[in-house]
Amino acid sequence: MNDLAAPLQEEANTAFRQEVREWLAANFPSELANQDNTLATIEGNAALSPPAEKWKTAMGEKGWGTPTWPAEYGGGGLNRKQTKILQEEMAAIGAWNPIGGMGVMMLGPTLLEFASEEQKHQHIPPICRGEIRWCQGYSEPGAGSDLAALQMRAEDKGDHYLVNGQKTWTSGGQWADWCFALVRTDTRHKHEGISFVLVDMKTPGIEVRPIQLISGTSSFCETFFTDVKVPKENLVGEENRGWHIGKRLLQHERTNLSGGNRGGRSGGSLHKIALKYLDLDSAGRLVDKDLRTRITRFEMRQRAFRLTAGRVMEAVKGGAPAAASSILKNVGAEMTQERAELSLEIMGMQGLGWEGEGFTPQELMGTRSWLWGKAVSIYGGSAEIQNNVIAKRILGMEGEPG
Amino acid sequence: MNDLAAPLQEEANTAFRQEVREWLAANFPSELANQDNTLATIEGNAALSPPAEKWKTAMGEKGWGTPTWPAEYGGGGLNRKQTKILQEEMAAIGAWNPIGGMGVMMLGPTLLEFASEEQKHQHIPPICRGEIRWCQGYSEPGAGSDLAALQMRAEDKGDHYLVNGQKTWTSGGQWADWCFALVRTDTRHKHEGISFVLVDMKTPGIEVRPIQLISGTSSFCETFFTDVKVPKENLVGEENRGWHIGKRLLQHERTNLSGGNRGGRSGGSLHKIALKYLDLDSAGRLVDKDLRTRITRFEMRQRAFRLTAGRVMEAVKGGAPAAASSILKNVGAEMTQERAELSLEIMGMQGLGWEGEGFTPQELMGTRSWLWGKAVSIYGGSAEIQNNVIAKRILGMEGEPG
Amino acid sequence: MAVLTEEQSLLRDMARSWAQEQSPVKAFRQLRDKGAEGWDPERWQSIAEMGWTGIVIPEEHGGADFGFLGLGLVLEETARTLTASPLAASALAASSALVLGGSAEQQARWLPGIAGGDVIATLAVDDGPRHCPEDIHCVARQVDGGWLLNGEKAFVAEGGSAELLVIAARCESGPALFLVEADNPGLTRSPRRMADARNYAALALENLKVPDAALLGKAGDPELLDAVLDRARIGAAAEMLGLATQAFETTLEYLKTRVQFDTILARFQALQHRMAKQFTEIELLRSCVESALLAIDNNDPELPLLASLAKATACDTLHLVSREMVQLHGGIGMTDEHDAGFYIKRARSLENAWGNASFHRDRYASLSGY
Amino acid sequence: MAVLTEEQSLLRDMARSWAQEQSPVKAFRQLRDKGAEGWDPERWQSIAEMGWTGIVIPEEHGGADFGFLGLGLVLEETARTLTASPLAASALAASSALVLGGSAEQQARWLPGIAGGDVIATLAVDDGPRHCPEDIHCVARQVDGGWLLNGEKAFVAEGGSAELLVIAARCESGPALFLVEADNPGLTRSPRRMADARNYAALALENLKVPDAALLGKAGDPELLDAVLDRARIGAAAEMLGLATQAFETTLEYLKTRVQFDTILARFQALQHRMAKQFTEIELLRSCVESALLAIDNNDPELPLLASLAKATACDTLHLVSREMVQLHGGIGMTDEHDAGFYIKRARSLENAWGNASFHRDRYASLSGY
Repeated sequence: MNDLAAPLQEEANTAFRQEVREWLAANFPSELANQDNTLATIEGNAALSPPAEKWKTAMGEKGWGTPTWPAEYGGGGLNRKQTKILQEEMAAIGAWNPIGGMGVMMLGPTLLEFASEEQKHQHIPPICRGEIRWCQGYSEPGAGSDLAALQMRAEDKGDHYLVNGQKTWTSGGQWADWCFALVRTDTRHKHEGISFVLVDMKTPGIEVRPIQLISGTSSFCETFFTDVKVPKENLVGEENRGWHIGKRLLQHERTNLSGGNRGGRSGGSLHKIALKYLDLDSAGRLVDKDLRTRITRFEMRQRAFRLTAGRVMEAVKGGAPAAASSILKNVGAEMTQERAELSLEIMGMQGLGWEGEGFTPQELMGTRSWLWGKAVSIYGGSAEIQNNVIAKRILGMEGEPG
Repeated sequence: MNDLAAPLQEEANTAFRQEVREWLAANFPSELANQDNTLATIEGNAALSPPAEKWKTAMGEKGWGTPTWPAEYGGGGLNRKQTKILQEEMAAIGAWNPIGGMGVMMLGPTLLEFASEEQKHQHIPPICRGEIRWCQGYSEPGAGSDLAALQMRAEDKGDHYLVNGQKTWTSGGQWADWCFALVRTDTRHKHEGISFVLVDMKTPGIEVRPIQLISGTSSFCETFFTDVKVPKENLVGEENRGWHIGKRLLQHERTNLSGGNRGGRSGGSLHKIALKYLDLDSAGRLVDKDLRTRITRFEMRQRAFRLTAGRVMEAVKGGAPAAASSILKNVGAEMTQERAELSLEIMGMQGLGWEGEGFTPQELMGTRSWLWGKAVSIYGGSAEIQNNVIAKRILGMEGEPG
Repeated sequence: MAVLTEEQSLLRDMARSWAQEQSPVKAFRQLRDKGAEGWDPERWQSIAEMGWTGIVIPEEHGGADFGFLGLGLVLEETARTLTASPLAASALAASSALVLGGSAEQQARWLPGIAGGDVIATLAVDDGPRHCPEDIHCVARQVDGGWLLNGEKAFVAEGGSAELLVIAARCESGPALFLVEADNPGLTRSPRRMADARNYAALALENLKVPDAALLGKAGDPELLDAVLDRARIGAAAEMLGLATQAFETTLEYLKTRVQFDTILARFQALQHRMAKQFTEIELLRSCVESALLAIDNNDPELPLLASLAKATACDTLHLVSREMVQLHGGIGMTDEHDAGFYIKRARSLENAWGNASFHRDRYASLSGY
Repeated sequence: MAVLTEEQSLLRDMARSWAQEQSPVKAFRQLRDKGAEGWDPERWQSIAEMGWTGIVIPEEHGGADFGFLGLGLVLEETARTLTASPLAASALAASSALVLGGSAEQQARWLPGIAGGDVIATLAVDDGPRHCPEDIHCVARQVDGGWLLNGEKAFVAEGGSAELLVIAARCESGPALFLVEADNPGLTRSPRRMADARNYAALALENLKVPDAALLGKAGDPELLDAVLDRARIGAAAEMLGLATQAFETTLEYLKTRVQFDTILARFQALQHRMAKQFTEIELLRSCVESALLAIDNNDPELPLLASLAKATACDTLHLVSREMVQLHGGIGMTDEHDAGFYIKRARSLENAWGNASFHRDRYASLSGY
C-alpha cells in the first residue's frame, strides 16, 4: 500500500473493527468467555453445550473460523489486517474460535493449493462450518519417522482404488467422518509411488481401534483397511505425486497453531499458577528461588517464542521466506512440555492426581495434559527429524539420512 | 587379605603413617603449603624457588612422587593403602606432589607395561626424580581427533629410523628433554603402520615453534622433524604395533589426575570465592539466588564426580572393570570449565582482567586459566570422541566412524 | 557399583533375580489394571519371607541388622521392575523412626511385626503437596496423660494400608513424631488416586488423642525428624536409581532393534550422544546413592549433605531419563501398552517424595554455608 | 529479521558491507596487537562520516533522529566483525542520557559534538565489577551552586577516551546523573586492561565539583536512570546478536570444510543437532533484540520487560555459541591466530555489561510480579 491510500485504509479498518465488535456482541455468548481448552479440542468428541453449539454455527456461517480463506468456499475472505482486528476483538472479550481440527489446520490449506475446483467446492465449505471432522492417515506401524516407507497399497481398479493395509496414530480416527491418507500406488519407487487420497470413513472395510495413551485417553487409533474402495475422484493431484502434497500438508501442521505451537499458552500464565500454589516472601516474591528462576526462564523463552512466531508471520506477510519458521515446531513443543513439567513441580503431589477425590477438575486435566503433551515432540515430525531438517535444509549440513 | 591378617596389617599401617608424618615434617618446607598451582604445572618452566627445589629433590629421591611405581625403577613401591596414607598426610599439611608432568601421568605407566628392561632402567628413574621433562608427539596438522591418520614418516635405515614430518599440539615441546611419539613405519596400513618411539629432543633436525593460545600463553608447540635420526633401541614394543601402546597411554591420560580430571578442584571451593566477592542476605545466603543455584548445581555435581572417581579407584583396586571410568574425562573437563565460567560470573568484570593494574595475580591467573581450560575438552580425546566411545564401546551402539 | 561384601553381593543378586523373574513390570500392570490397593499382597508376602522387611531392624527385634546399603540394593532392584510394595514406607522410613527414636517398649511393640511384614507402617510428615518439614502446621498439644493432635497430612505413601502411622506434628518446643494406630477414632483417611497408581492417602487428625507413650524420642527435637527424613530421602533415591537404570536399559535395547531409514536407531550419532549423556548421569547418581547409603551405615557426619546430594541428583537424573525414554521410543512410548508411561509417572511421584531437587539444592547450599 | 523500512534496509546493508569490507576482524587483530587504545580512530572517523554517531540524536542537534532499530542494526553488523569503536558508549548510552534527561542547553552543548563523532561520551553507573544500579555508593552532595561527587566507578567502557562522562551518583532523594568533563580536576582515570582488549577505565571521584547545570533531569529520579540503562542494555544485546551470528556462521563454515575420519564434520549428526540448537537460540534472540529496539522507538510501556528479555537472552545465547565456537573448532580454536578467542573474550565482557542473565531474569520476574 502506498502512503496516499493509508488514511483511507485506516478508516476502513476502524469501520471493520466496529462491525466485528457489534457482531461479536450479538453472537458470542458471554458465559463462554475463556472456556476454550486444549485437550477437548485435541481429544474426544464431547457434545457441545447449547450456547457453544450456537456460537459454532454463527462463526461457521460467517466464515470467521477460517478468516483468511476465500469467501467463495465459505471462508471469511478477510485480509491480514482484518484478521488481526478480528483476533484482537475476540481476545478482548475472551472469545475463542470454535472451528478447528485437522480440516482447518492442515487439510484446508492443502486443498486450496492442490485440489481441483470440484474437490474444493465439495470439501472446503463443510470444514469452514466445522461440520466434517477429518483425520490423518499417514503413519504406519514400522514406518514411524520414516514416513515414506509407508506400505498401504492402493490398486488401480479403473474407476476406483482398492485400498488394503494399516494406518496407525490416526488422530481422532474413531470420531472422524473423512480421512486424508497417503497410499502406495507404485511399489517400485519409494517417494514417487505415493498418492494423496480422501477417504470417507463410512466406506465398508474400514475398522478403527482406539489406542490407549499414557494419559489414559485415546485420541489416536489404529485403522485397518480391507478392500476399501476409494473413487478416483478422491485422488488429490496426480497419481504417484502425493508425497509432495503430503509434505506440504505437514508444513501446515508444523507452522499452524496446533498442539505444539500453542507453545504452552493454554491455561493462563505459569507464574499465576505459582502465585496460587506457592509461598511468597515479604517482598511478594516466590520463596522457592530455584523454581522461580526456572519459571522465569520458561516465561522469558515463551515470550521469545511468541515474538518469533510473530516475526515469522510478518515475514510471510511480506512475502519473504523466514528461516525462523523452521524452529517453531521444536520450540513450541518444548514450551508445551516445559510448561506442563513446571506446573507439576509447582503443584507438587497435587499435580499428579489421576482421578477421584482431592483434586479439582483443572488439576486432573493438568495431569492428563502433561502426559498427552509428550506427544507434541513426536508427532508431525519428531524433534529429532526437525533438527535434521534445520541442519540440512537450512544450514546446509548434508549427509545423514532422514 | 584374610581376617586374621587384618589387625597386623592395621598395625603396620599405623607405623607407616607415623613414618610418613615424620618424614614430611623433616622435608616439606611449611612455607610451600598449598602453593601448588595448576597453570604453572601445566604451562611454562618457571624456575623453582630454593625450598621448592629442595622439596622436589627430597620427594624424587624418596620415590614418593610416584608412590605406586616399583622401587627398583625409583618409585615408592607403596601399596594402595600406603599411598592413601601418604596422600592423607600430605593433604593434612597442604603438601603437594612436586613430581609430575607427562612422564609421570602418561609415559611411565606405559613404559612399565610395554618397555624392555633396558628402556625401563634408562627412562623411569629420571621420571621418578622429576629430572626429565617429556612431551607428547601425537597430533598432526589435519589429523585432529582422527589420530590414526597421522603421516609423520619413520624410514627404516638399519640401526635407526629417519624421521620426517610435523607434529602439532606438542605440549611443552619448547621445554621438553624427550618426546614420545607415534610415527608411521608402514604407509600401506592405517592403524597397523604406526610405531611408538622415544626421541631425544636435542637430536639435530628438530625445530620447535610455540603456538600462542587464546590464553596468551604458549604451552603447546608445532614441532618439525627434518631427517631426524632415532636409534632403533628407542622403539617401544614392536614395529607397526605402536597404535595399541599409544592408545593405552591415552587411557592413562584420560583417567589420571591430569588437567581435565582435576575436575575443577584447583583454587579452593567455588562457594568460598562467591562468599568473598558477592553480597549476602541477612541469613548469610548469597543474594544472587540464580547464581547461588548454579554454584550449588556445580558443587553437587563436583561432589558426584569425586565420588565417582573414588568408586572407579575402588573398583580398579578390586580388579573389576568400571564402566564409570569412561565418564571421568568428560565430566572432569566439564567441571574444570564450569568452575572457571562460574568464577568469572562471580567476579564480574573483575574476573576478566588481562594484565596491569587493578587485578590481583590470582585474578589475572583466573582469566588465563579460564581460557586455557577450554582445551581440556579438546585434547586427549575430545568430548565428542569420548561420547562416541561411551556409546559404542560401553553401550554397544555401533555404527558411526570414530 | 560400590565394592560389596560377599553378603551384600548375594543380597543384590537375589533381589535382582527375584524382581526380574517374580515381580516383572507385568505384575505391576496387572495390579494397576485391577485398580486395586496400589500394592501387591502376594509379592509383599515373598518380600517378607526373604527377610527384606527387617534388613535395618536390630536382630533382637526380629530383623537382620544388615545395614542401609543392603536395603538400598533391594529397593533399587525392586524399583527397576516397579514392584509395588510398602518396603520403602514401612521397612525403611517408619522403621528408621522407631530404630532411631523409639524407646525399648516402642521398639519391642512394633519392630518385630514390621520386620516380619505383618505390620505395615508409614511415615507422615508433610501437611501439603510439597515437602516442607520446617513448616508443619499440624499441632500436638500436651494434655492430661497424652497428646491431642489436630491437622492434616497429605499424600502419605501407603497411608491407606498402614496399621501404624508415624506422624510429625508441631508441639510448643518444635517438631515431634508420634506413633498413631490406624484405628484411632481421631483419624480419618481418604485415598488419593495418583498417576503412578500407588497407594496414597490424605489424613485428617481431629482431636486425635494418643498417650504419652506414643511420643517418639523427645518432643521438639528437630534432629530426630531430620535423621529419619534423610534415611527416607536416600531410600527414595535408591528407588530412583533403579528406575533410571531400567528406563535407560529399556530405551537402549529399543534403539538397538528399531529400524528407521534403513538402519537401527542406535547408529544415529545424535542419539548415541544423548545416550552417553544419560549413561554419564546415571553413573554419577549411582556414586551419590551408594555413598549416601554407606554414610548411614558409617554414621558419617556428612550424612545430611550426602542425603541431599543423592536425592537432588536422583530427581534430575530420573527426570531426564524418564523424558528421554518416552521421546526416544517415539509413538510406541506414548501408548499405555508400553512401559514408558509407568516410569515417567512413578518418576514424578518420587521426585516429590521427601523434597524435590530444588529443595535439596537449597538445603545443600545452606548446609555448606552460603 | 524484522520487516524493515526501505531506509532501515539500506542502513543495514551499508553497515554490513562496511563492516565486512572496511572493518574486518583483521582490523581488530591489528589494533589488539598494537596494544593501543582499545578503539580504532581511523574507523571511528568513517563511522562518524556515515552519520551513525547521530542516529538517535534529534535533527536539530545534528543527528538523524532515525530511531533505535536503525542504531541496533548498525551495532549488530559492526559487532559481527568486532569493530572496536565507542559507538555503543557514546552514540547510544551517553546520547540517550542527554536526549532523555538533558535540558535544551545541555543538549545544545553536547549533542552536536557527539552526533558528529568529535566528542566521545560515555555512561558510568556501576561502582563495582557487577551491575547493581540500585546500590550506588558514589555520593553527590549539594553544595553552594553545584554538587560535590565522591566515590568510584568501575570498568567504564571508553572511560579512558571519553571527553564527557555521564556519571550516576546517589543524592539524598535517590540516584542522579551528572555531566562530568574529563578534565575536571576531581576526576582520576586509570586504565583497566581486559581480556577483550577494549578500552575500560576505573574512575576515582574525589570532591569532584560540578555546577548545578551539570545535573541531568531531576535529582533522585530513578526513572531516568532506568530508561537510560534499558537503552544501553538493548544496545549491548544488539551487539551480542551480531557476535553470536558471526561466531555461529564461522563455526558452520568450518564444519563444512574440516575433514575428519574421511568425512566433513558437518555430516556428523551429533554436530548437526548442536548447530540446529544454536541456530534456534539465535533466531529467538533476534526476535527479542528487534522487539526491544522497536519498543524504544514505539515508547512501548513493556520496554523494561523487553530490555531484560533481550539482554538475558543475549547473555545465554552468546555464552553458548561462543563456547561451542571454541569446542567445535577443536585445537585451532584454541590458538590465538584463530578468531574464536576474540569472540569468547568479547562475549564475557558484554555478558557483564549492564546486567548479566541472572540480573535480568530476576528483574523480569520482579517486573512480572512474582
